[in-house]
Amino acid sequence: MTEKKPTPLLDNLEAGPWPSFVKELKKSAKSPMVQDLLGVLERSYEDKMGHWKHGGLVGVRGYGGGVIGRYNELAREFPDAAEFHTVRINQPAGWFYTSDVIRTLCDIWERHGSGLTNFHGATGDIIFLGARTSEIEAVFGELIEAGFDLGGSGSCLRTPSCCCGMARCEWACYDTMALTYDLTQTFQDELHRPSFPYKFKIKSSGCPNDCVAAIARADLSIIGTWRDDIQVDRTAVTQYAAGGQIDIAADVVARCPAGCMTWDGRSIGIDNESCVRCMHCINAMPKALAPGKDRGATVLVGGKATILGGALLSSVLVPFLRMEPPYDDLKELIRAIWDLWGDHGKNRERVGEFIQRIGLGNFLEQIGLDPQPEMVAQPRTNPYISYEPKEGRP
Amino acid sequence: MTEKKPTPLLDNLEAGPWPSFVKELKKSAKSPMVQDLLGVLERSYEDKMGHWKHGGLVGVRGYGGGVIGRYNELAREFPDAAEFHTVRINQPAGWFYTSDVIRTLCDIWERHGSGLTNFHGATGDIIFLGARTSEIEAVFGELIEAGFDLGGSGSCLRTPSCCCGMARCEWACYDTMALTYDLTQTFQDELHRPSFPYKFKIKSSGCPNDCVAAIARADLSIIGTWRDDIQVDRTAVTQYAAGGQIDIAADVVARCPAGCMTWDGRSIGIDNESCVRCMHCINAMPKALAPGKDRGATVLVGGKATILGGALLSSVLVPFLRMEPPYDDLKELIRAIWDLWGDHGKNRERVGEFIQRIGLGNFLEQIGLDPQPEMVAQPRTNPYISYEPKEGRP
Amino acid sequence: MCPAPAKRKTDIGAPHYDKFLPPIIKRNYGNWRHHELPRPGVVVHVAESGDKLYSVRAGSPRLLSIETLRLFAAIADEFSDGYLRFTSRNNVEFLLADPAKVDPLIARLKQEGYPVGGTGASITNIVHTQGWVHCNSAASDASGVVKSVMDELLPYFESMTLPARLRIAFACCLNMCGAVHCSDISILGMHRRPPKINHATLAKNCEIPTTIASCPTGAVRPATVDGKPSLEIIEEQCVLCGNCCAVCPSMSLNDPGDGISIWVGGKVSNARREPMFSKLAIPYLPNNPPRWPEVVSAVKNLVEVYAAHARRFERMGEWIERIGWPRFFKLTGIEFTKHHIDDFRHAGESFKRSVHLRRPPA
Amino acid sequence: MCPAPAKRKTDIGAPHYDKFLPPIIKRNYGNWRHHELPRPGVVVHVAESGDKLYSVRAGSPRLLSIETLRLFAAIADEFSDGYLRFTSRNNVEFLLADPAKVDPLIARLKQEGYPVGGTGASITNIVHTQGWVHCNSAASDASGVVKSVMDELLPYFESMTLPARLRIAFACCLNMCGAVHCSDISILGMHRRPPKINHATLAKNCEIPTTIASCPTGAVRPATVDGKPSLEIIEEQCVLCGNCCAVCPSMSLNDPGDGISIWVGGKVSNARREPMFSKLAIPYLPNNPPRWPEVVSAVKNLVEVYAAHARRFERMGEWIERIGWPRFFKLTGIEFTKHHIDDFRHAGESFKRSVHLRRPPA
Ligand code: SRM
Ligand code: SRM
Ligand code: SRM
Ligand code: SRM
Ligand code: SF4
Ligand code: SF4
Ligand code: SF4
Ligand code: SF4
Ligand code: SF4
Ligand code: SF4
Ligand code: SF4
Ligand code: SF4
Repeated sequence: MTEKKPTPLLDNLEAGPWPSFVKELKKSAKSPMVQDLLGVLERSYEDKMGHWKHGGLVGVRGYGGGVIGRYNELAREFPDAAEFHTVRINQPAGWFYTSDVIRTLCDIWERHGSGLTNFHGATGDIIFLGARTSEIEAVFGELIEAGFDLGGSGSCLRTPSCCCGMARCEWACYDTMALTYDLTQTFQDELHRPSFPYKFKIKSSGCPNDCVAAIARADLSIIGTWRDDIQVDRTAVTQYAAGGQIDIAADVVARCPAGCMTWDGRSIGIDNESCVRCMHCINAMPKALAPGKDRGATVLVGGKATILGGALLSSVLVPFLRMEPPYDDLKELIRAIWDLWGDHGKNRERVGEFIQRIGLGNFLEQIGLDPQPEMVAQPRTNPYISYEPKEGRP
Repeated sequence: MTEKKPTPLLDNLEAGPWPSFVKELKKSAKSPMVQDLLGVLERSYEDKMGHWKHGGLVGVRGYGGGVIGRYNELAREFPDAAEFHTVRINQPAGWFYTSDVIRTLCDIWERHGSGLTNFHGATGDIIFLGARTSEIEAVFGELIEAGFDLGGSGSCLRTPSCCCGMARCEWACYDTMALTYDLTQTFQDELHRPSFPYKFKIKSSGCPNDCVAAIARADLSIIGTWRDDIQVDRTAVTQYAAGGQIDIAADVVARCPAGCMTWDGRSIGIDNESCVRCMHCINAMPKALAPGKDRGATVLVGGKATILGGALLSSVLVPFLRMEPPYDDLKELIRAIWDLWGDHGKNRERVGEFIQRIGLGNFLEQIGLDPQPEMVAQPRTNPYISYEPKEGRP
Repeated sequence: MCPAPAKRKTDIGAPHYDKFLPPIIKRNYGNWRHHELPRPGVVVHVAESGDKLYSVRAGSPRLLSIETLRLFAAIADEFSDGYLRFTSRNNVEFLLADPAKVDPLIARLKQEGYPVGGTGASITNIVHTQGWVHCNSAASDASGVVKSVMDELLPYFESMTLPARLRIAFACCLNMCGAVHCSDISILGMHRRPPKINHATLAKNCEIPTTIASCPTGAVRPATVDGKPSLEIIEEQCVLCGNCCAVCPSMSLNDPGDGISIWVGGKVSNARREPMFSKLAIPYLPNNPPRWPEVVSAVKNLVEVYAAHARRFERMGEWIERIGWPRFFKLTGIEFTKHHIDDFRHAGESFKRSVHLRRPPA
Repeated sequence: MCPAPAKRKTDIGAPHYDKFLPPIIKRNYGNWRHHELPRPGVVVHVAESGDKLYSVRAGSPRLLSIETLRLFAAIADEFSDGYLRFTSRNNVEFLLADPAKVDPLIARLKQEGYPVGGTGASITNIVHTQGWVHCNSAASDASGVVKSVMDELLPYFESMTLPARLRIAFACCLNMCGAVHCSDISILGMHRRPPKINHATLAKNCEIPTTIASCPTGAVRPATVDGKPSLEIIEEQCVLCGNCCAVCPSMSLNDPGDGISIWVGGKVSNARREPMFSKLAIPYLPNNPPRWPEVVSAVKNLVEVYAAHARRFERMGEWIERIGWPRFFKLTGIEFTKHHIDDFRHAGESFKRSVHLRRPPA
């Protein structure tokens, strides 16, 4: 460990009401790794530039993913931060813990790493931040003993994640946590051994509120919905009207995106044929309205951030799928996607980009789904129809 | 002329209540050209295929555009339809005529062509359909004598066209016909001598109803609008409310795209700050509402049909421009666009595609306009900002 | 020195419209107050001055013989002091100052076979193109299809009972001469086989590099045929745009298997909804001259379903947006296929990127 | 024969969540009736059975030392029978069956420095990424910016008085680890100079053809530097995406001129408006550690203008759509520049293709 250097810029961030990450670093600074990390970071604050190097290959025997190698440019000055690898760990579905299991994880990480964590990474993993190469196998061994396993990285499936769903939420249209646990266990091999053209993420939300932001960042988004009519508790509607906390006409009816609600001052009318199942009215009046009883999920595909062709929101693949264990239909669909994309996807081409390249129509044909109008916002506007050669014969 | 052949398929189209083009052909069939045209067309109806060949170079001395060469594949069988060129003629702005001038045009065309016309072509020209190469100069000479001149074709400016505007319509926010006449006269050279990378079309509508469909098919669309408040005649509103022919709440207020109208059963409220000047409420209640008094036009650029990169609607270039003769600002803008596109446009690249290729921001910079938020539906969503090199220096 | 040649008269442009305006228009130019639609085909414009102009609109096939033009001129002389005009959709209009002449004029027009209508919430004239009558590129006949469709839809031309105006356009190839890409209903000629090449003439009349460069998908490749330089088409890559045929006279898309596609829900006006493109409804119907029965009944079905379900002032596209595309396909009985899903440049922009679904299918 | 080696234990996945659920959740799993938000940071879920679950939410910096994790565990032991969870936005939640413990728990959390809030119409935790703390690609520091912004916005975390919930996200480079592209306010680290190349190491550690192929705009070209094979960047073509740096360890975008851009109006939920991307508000603000005052005040301004003008339940993007972008720029005082106009692949889709303009500028 290098001697403790002053960190005046960082110290400034200990003040203020929001919990301070600098305090967190200092709490862990008995670890020489973190002490040097403070030095590296202070330097970045001074020269307004990062000092980490491109990742190297670091990992666990038999696994291709789960550890991100991270080395520092200032290794000479801060040798204890020279290696600062990340270990990604499958979180329990819904991010529920007991104090005991938290302590178990802390103990492992105290023995073998910096003591710094992320609860959680943006994908949803438990993140241990700052391991030396030499400690990786030990961390892994102890995690396995404690019942935990590594998450994904590189061209792997990433740990599926989900909202807390039925554990706590009245709107969950299917059991997001049961599904996420099942998928995580079923696809361990794909999670640990890179076999795809690029990363693949699965996220599950229990209803269209999408509290896990699946639609924006998952290659496969499973979002709960219903087919039948919204459940209405007329007594509760009256209470809302009387309560005055909400202006039913202005805040609910006028904001319905389908324009399918009516309100005559006493009772609410919903044209359920036109309702687009957006959740707004239910959100606004949770005691009076609830999703229907004929429940399942919409499966969407292809969400991702900007790199490389621009960001994509997930798009509808299966308008409605009933979500019951063992989820065979869903798993079959996932495997069909992986097979096709695995065979024909280019290196670093996310599945959403792949679909755009080969055409959604062709993609559907290959994975064996029928085209449905629910899959598009609108049919094509350009006339470059690719008739099959046989169609062109008179 | 070949002998008159039977045309049973075409004859079928003489029946029925809509005026028949076959009757028109037959009315002109004293011309041997049209007699053979009937034969050619009947053949197309038999074998379900066109029989015209790719155009050839036909024209008038000193002009590069205005005549479309057209030859027939079945020349051996139908020699009088072997050459069947089109003459495009600048229409008077607004397509107003007297019976005399119509007769003058008919006489010219009887002397020198097939006697078939289009009133009008899709761009707006008067079309003489079916001239032999040998007659072209004579047609031109007589047209000029009658005060008419050729329209555009090829990589020319095309004859500007416009709605009838102030001649007959209460909503015209500027004088479309005066402008169109002026532009047609000002840009005679560009109309007649191909000097652009591809065609260029200008269309002018007096208000956002856009009765000349400019936004969909003009490289430069000039669409009337206003800045101040919609004029409301309260008495007439009351009459509409009483008349019962229109349901003000459902048909007007609820259909306002800006959601900026109110109706309490007696008087109409308009939040003119939010009004998007769509015309709907005015259209629905023409006696009660009218565009404001501070009038001018929005200038849009880049509309076109499908070929090649897909269709484009015109997009806002100048949010508001006062439209008064001699229209110097507008002409300067047009010339700036032509200069830039002329220098840097690719062959067969419409100006809308050119702008997309070089970037609207760069385009504005080059023609000397400031970026304004009215030009976009929304700011960029992708983060690939092209900072200027100087901006990248700390 | 020879005398300078008499300068050739050119570049005179269009005659000034002023010459052709009736006195009532000159008097009230820019000073109109409002208008009324007293009956189909008649628009009355009331000026600030109190003057009233009666415009009577009649359907025209657009492809006009000079005989018919002379007839229109004669009718104008008789009823409207010789003043007439054509509309942006190729109807003919007679401009009357005298209301007493309106009914006789209408009677006369009908008697001559020119229906009066096309105003307000009607189906007006179909904007269209050349077709087999005159264009080398045509995948169908414009005039024949338009005539067949309008014969069937005439009642909608002669009345104003639709939810809103309904605009139909026809184009005979993807060049789409007209606003076919933005119409309530678009009828579009479609080629379906890649260009055929006349190898015998190609080397003579065709610039090979330009033609290769013209293809947006790189489907045109150089080739040697019978020892002569020529071109070949990679069929799977061809999107049938016709651009190569536009630059090379030895290539043509014309084929007896050509036909027609139907598009819906476009609009141009800014009224209510912003302008929008037409969307694919039916990818292919056969060319079946002289009456194109499949096309006629497809269009009629669309009009009838729309008329039965849309609300007042709701254009075709606005109605479909309200009910959603799945329901549109159900109500019209049209099959949704792979072809309906865009696969060109911005295809991804048309995918459904939300779970806003009306009653999802089971 | 050697004995088979003891099989290594692998691929066990995640522990079953069941082990970590409090009894009240197990009892009522899937049978919740509704919820209430009695005060900021507390969500009460009422089960069909009548049971009530109290979730108390506290802000967390996400970058946690094991000391803090142990503190949370101890607090859970004291107040919630040892049960706790983390949210999808990295807040920590304690799950109580006993309402009497809610107030003491809140007091304790505040005393330890963890504010309670983030529920309902509030600003909850900022989702963020690694920044200079750990990532090679970072154009700014995640934790420092988040801390600076949240110090300022704390009142909005601890109350529920905004028109709707407002979500802020931070990412330190265009990879956008998080839902930064769909947030009400996004703070995004921006590199501004094309990659710098370490020519000395490139030949050793970098696959030249892969790196060339990685560039979406073809800006990476082969070059020979000091006699060794290397690469060069055509600066004008570079869109600063960083993809080449992701595949080649000898290239880096890091530069003291890096900074931050601000984006607005994205959302993820399907409530009312469909999900949408964030749009550019401010193209560049400098990295000014440790407190990034320019960024803090820009974000605060956005929040305040939104809070003052939006209607109830109107997310940032919905509000802007209602008032229009021109007014957004006017109200916030942000300058509209060339950079705001898209110029990437689908740029044309963002142009204003109608005359639907609110009071046009003079
Ligand atoms: C740790 C984490 C950020 C965090 O602070 O939480 C992270 C960190 C990195 N991400 Fe990420 N990504 C993380 C979630 C995401 C997300 C969000 C998500 O998964 O929900 C995204 C956006 C969604 C998406 O996948 O599109 C994301 C989009 C990327 C991308 C761009 C991918 C794309 O196709 O657009 C890259 C670039 C790459 O893979 O080369 C990337 C690459 C990286 C790398 C590996 C940078 C690199 O090239 O070496 C970062 C390692 C940082 C380090 O050394 O600590 N990361 N990355 C997140 C993973 C934690 C976890 O496992 O729970
Ligand atoms: C005559 C006319 C159709 C009609 O029946 O009215 C017409 C006829 C032709 N058009 Fe057109 N276009 C006509 C208006 C249009 C319009 C509508 C308009 O101008 O408002 C369009 C769509 C708007 C636009 O410009 O985008 C149009 C888009 C095209 C295109 C595609 C251009 C594009 O950039 O998308 C081509 C292809 C080309 O130029 O090679 C084309 C090419 C042609 C050619 C010259 C075909 C060719 O390649 O040789 C046609 C000659 C037909 C013939 O022999 O009679 N025509 N063309 C119209 C001109 C009459 C006039 O001058 O008044
Ligand atoms: C005569 C003509 C202009 C011209 O210079 O030739 C014209 C004339 C009038 N139009 Fe138009 N429009 C004319 C083509 C158009 C077009 C262009 C087109 O169809 O190609 C449009 C855009 C169509 C589109 O959106 O696809 C058009 C969209 C309108 C609208 C907006 C309708 C809407 O709700 O979308 C109005 C307003 C209304 O009627 O409520 C309008 C209103 C009018 C008024 C009432 C304006 C006025 O006060 O004089 C005129 C009589 C309308 C009628 O027929 O009921 N006019 N009008 C054109 C007649 C074409 C024809 O023969 O049928
Ligand atoms: C705990 C959490 C799920 C989890 O498994 O961790 C959660 C829980 C709830 N969400 Fe959520 N949401 C959570 C992240 C999200 C996200 C994802 C995100 O922000 O990254 C979204 C999408 C945000 C977006 O659109 O950008 C989200 C959009 C909603 C909405 C829709 C709001 C809207 O009008 O757009 C609701 C409905 C409502 O509250 O009216 C909702 C409602 C709820 C309810 C009321 C559901 C319920 O009955 O239990 C929960 C308490 C809400 C509260 O905090 O007021 N939740 N919620 C997440 C808490 C994050 C945090 O710490 O602050
Ligand atoms: S996504 Fe729906 S089911 Fe899941 S926590 Fe959010 S509101 Fe509840
Ligand atoms: S769920 Fe949404 S679309 Fe359906 S009725 Fe409620 S607010 Fe309207
Ligand atoms: S565009 Fe406007 S001004 Fe011109 S005719 Fe149509 S309604 Fe009248
Ligand atoms: S013009 Fe259009 S936007 Fe303006 S008030 Fe009338 S209906 Fe509303
Ligand atoms: S649409 Fe095509 S076929 Fe028809 S006239 Fe235009 S270019 Fe010719
Ligand atoms: S028709 Fe179009 S896509 Fe096909 S070969 Fe010709 S240019 Fe290429
Ligand atoms: S956003 Fe970029 S810099 Fe930040 S963690 Fe992700 S990859 Fe690294
Ligand atoms: S940063 Fe992106 S655009 Fe620039 S050179 Fe690298 S790969 Fe190409």
